[in-house]
Amino acid sequence: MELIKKIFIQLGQLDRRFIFLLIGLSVLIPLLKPDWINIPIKTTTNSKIVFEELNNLKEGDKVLVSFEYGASTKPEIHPMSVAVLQHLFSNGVKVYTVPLWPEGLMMAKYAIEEVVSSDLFNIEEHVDYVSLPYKAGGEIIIRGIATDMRSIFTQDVNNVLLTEIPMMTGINNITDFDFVFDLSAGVPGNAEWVQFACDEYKIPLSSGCTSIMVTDAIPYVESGQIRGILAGMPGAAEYEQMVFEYLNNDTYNKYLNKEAVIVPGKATSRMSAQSIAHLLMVIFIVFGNISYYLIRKRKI
Amino acid sequence: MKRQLAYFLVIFIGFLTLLGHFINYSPLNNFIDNDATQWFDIISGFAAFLGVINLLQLHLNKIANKRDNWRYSIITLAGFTIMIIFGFIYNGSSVAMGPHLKEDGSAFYWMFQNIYLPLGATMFALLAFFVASASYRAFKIRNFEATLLLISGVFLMIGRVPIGQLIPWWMALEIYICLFFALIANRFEEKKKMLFSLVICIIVLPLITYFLNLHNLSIFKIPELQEWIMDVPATAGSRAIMIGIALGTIAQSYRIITGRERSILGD
Amino acid sequence: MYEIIGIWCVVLLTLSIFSYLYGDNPFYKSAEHVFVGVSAGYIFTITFWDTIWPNLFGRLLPSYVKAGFEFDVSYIFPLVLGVFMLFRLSKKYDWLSRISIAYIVGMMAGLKFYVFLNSNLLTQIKSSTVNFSGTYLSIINEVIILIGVISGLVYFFFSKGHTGVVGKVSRIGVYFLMIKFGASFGFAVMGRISLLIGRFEELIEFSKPEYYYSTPVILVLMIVGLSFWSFKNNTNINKNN
Amino acid sequence: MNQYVKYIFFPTVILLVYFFFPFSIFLSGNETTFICVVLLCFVVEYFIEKAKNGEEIYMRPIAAIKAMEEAVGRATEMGKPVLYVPGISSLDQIDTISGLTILGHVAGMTAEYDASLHVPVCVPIVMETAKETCKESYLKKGRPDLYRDDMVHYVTDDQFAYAAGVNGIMLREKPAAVFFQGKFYAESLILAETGNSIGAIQIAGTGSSSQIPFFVTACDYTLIGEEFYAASAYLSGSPEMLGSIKGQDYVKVGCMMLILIVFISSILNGYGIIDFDIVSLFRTNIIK
Repeated sequence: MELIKKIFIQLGQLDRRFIFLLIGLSVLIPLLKPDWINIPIKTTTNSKIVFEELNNLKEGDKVLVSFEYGASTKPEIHPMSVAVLQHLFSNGVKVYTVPLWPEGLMMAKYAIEEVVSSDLFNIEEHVDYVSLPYKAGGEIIIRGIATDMRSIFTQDVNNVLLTEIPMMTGINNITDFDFVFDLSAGVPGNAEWVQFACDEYKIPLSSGCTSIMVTDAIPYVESGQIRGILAGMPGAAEYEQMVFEYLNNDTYNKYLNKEAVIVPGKATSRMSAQSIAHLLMVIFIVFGNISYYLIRKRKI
Repeated sequence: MKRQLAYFLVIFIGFLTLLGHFINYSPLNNFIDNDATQWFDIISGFAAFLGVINLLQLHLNKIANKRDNWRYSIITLAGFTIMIIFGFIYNGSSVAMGPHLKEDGSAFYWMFQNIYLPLGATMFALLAFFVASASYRAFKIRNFEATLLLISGVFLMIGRVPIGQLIPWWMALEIYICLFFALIANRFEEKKKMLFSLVICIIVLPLITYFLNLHNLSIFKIPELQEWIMDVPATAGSRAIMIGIALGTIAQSYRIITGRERSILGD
Repeated sequence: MYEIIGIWCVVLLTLSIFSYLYGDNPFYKSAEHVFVGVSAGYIFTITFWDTIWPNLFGRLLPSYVKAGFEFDVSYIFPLVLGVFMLFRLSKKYDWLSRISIAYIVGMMAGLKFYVFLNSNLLTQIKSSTVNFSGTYLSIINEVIILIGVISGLVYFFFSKGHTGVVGKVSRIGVYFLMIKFGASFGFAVMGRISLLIGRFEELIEFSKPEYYYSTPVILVLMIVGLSFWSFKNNTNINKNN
Repeated sequence: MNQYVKYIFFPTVILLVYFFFPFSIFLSGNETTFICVVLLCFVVEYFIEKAKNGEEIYMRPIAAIKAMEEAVGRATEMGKPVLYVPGISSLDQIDTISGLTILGHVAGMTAEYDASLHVPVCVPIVMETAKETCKESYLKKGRPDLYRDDMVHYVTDDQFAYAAGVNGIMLREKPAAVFFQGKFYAESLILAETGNSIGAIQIAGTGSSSQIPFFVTACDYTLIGEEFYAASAYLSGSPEMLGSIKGQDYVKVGCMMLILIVFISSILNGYGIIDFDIVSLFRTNIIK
């Protein structure tokens, strides 16, 4: 008994480098051997709301997708971007991408490229999607999109004049869109979209964001200012799965190439690493508490 | 006089931007909506020159005086100079200066992609380790507040990942019982009594729950509990903080635009 | 060729930053200083080409800088204010920079006053309405939220001491705040682990033969370097003692 | 009598003008906000005036604010520097401005105690403002000789590069007191953990609600949300500022009442007892 106590107390005073090492391994091993652990994914309400909202869009509806993340948060947000784009294209929705972070430009490009190269849909630039360039200014740009988009954007990323792009006709401000989807990892992000554009002009807004932002965004979700939310990597995995099932079951979808192979996304495979790391941390916390309890009792 | 001028400007611009939201005069509205903040960006762009001069001064000083770690300052200066050269002098791609910053193939972009990005992303990823050691230290059942912190933190951690869905109802119940006892452990005078009642609870409560057919309640499903925590008490908390922050910001802004908060302009 | 050099750079810098977990060491120090220098240069360049060039000169010299804007004479003001900012460098006229700062501070205070009142305060008050389409359970939840918000606000009272009734209510407020903090913490754990996954995936990718096994090679070299360094450091410390 | 004229008559007149002015010089659609602005200003102004006239104002003690002076004192005793981190945002966040006002007070303390102050800054324009603030504080305490221009210096604009730089400063200079006051994002934990590992007294304050938990767990004292904005008024101790805090408290009471009214009326509306949807009052339109 004394021995066990001693061990626990020792555990409580572990060098933090040891914790670092274990955390590192708990992430590394599932990534190296993904087939060792396989855990099913269950969807949460907020992700379902997002899916339903996007699913209710009709053919030809216009959706503004805003990219506010960069390379560092790519693992969390990028799978969402791809899944959302797939979902939109599978319903024949027109997509307009706008980056509000400098790196968002590249992320939008990668996401579109990934969807195009998957050969699932026959989509063409300027017919099914338009990519707008990055403009510095954050919330000013959101404000500008809300009031007068053409004063901010005159060309798309490939320097084609917007006046020459057919799918840009009739789009002058935010009220010309049917939906805004925001992929954000910070500021400007979904809060700015609520404050500066969507709330005021009553344009439905959904968001996918990093997990750290969720608690800040939840009041907006609760009040319906943001319709559903995809929360971090699990949110991405859930959405990926929903889209994957949707594409597989929807055999009559005219937008889908029948020959193409639908592959599940990346977030799903990352979830096992995530699960193990979380489990390890919980175990740390439990051990930490036991040793804390024992030490405290000794002092008394 | 010089100082008065600055205050006058703060008060004037402050009230202009505040009241401009209510006045029906489109140049003013347009100024507030777009130009005001654009101007800010431009002014801070000019200030960037000052930043650069300061950086150069600091590191050149360090090198000249051979202060601690002065050798590393050479690295900083080298990195800075290379970026400036690639940004303004040497292009390396076919597009014009300016757009070349984001062009795959320019020297600047190469530096961005291979030096800047990985460094930023790795610094960010270091947080995974720090958050582990911080939670190891912070999540202790010290008092009731700390316990709440722990409960909501831990339930979120496991409830959000697929592993949380694998936890059966009885295990969730046992976790609750253990937590409860951890919280009230201090109230017991005799250790044996506590252990005894803990064991009884651990054995009896699940049986009672099972026979009363209560085990399907969503409180025993960690993912659902987690969602509730997030939707209800955490929402209340964040709403209170949000309103508090809004009030604080408004009051602070008010003090600024009425010229009362003076230390900002050096007074 | 450049691609392979780039990848080796990525791996070297990534591992150098991770070496901080062992402790402050020359690898980390070098990476840190590279980062500071490169990022300062990067941001400066980006600020010039993305903000000053198009937004200022694009409006003042539209025929020369084609950024899609028309000539706008009011942009003389930010130019002047920006130049005032540079007067910081002069001892005699540095008070001019105060005017630029005064503009910024005043403008932002006025703007934030309105934005926070509108979007945070009023909308949050508005959202405390009860939604009757739900079940009784949801009404109970709404009541809990109401209690949480009110007691949380009581905690922030400054002109009343936390004693008596105020003290008790504010204590309940603290409980709600703690739950919110715990939730944020839990989410942060999740987010940060995902970032780590991203970095590790890249390192795993770069240990493939087509990149000449860059990750394992650099890792081994770094471990050797680190052990040599800490050995040397240890002997140094012993001498000093 | 005079007071009634001021604080009842004037707002009424303003509101009457606003609602009944014949020409459309006011935008329609954000009346609620306007009423709020007017009420808010006059309530705060009333309490400021009262405080100026010499009314005693009780302020609940905030541990973090009390600890600031102790921390500076301890750093002086140990002969180690005080590190002040004003966040990573520019002046477009009120947090940064609040952080700088607190810096003014902390610089005053270091001037008094003759402790060395070190302020690494992330944004050039904040650096210039911080320099100005520090210089004036040293001047006001009568110690302009102690002020050095390199006290405040620029690191870099990038979030994590700045975090790495400040990390380095902490590891190598080993400050005894660390202040984090301003707008912080993800780097908060890197900074606070490093500060914790070198054993410094850490006092944090921020309005970024998602970063508060990390400061709460890793720092010795934390100013949470609204407390942070009020800190500068607390530190200044002038009746004007304290009066405004008291006014803010009354605005808070008003908000709580409003929440209750909204809540109750929506219940009554839900049961069909009254036929009035209070939400329709909250038209929070901005400019079209």
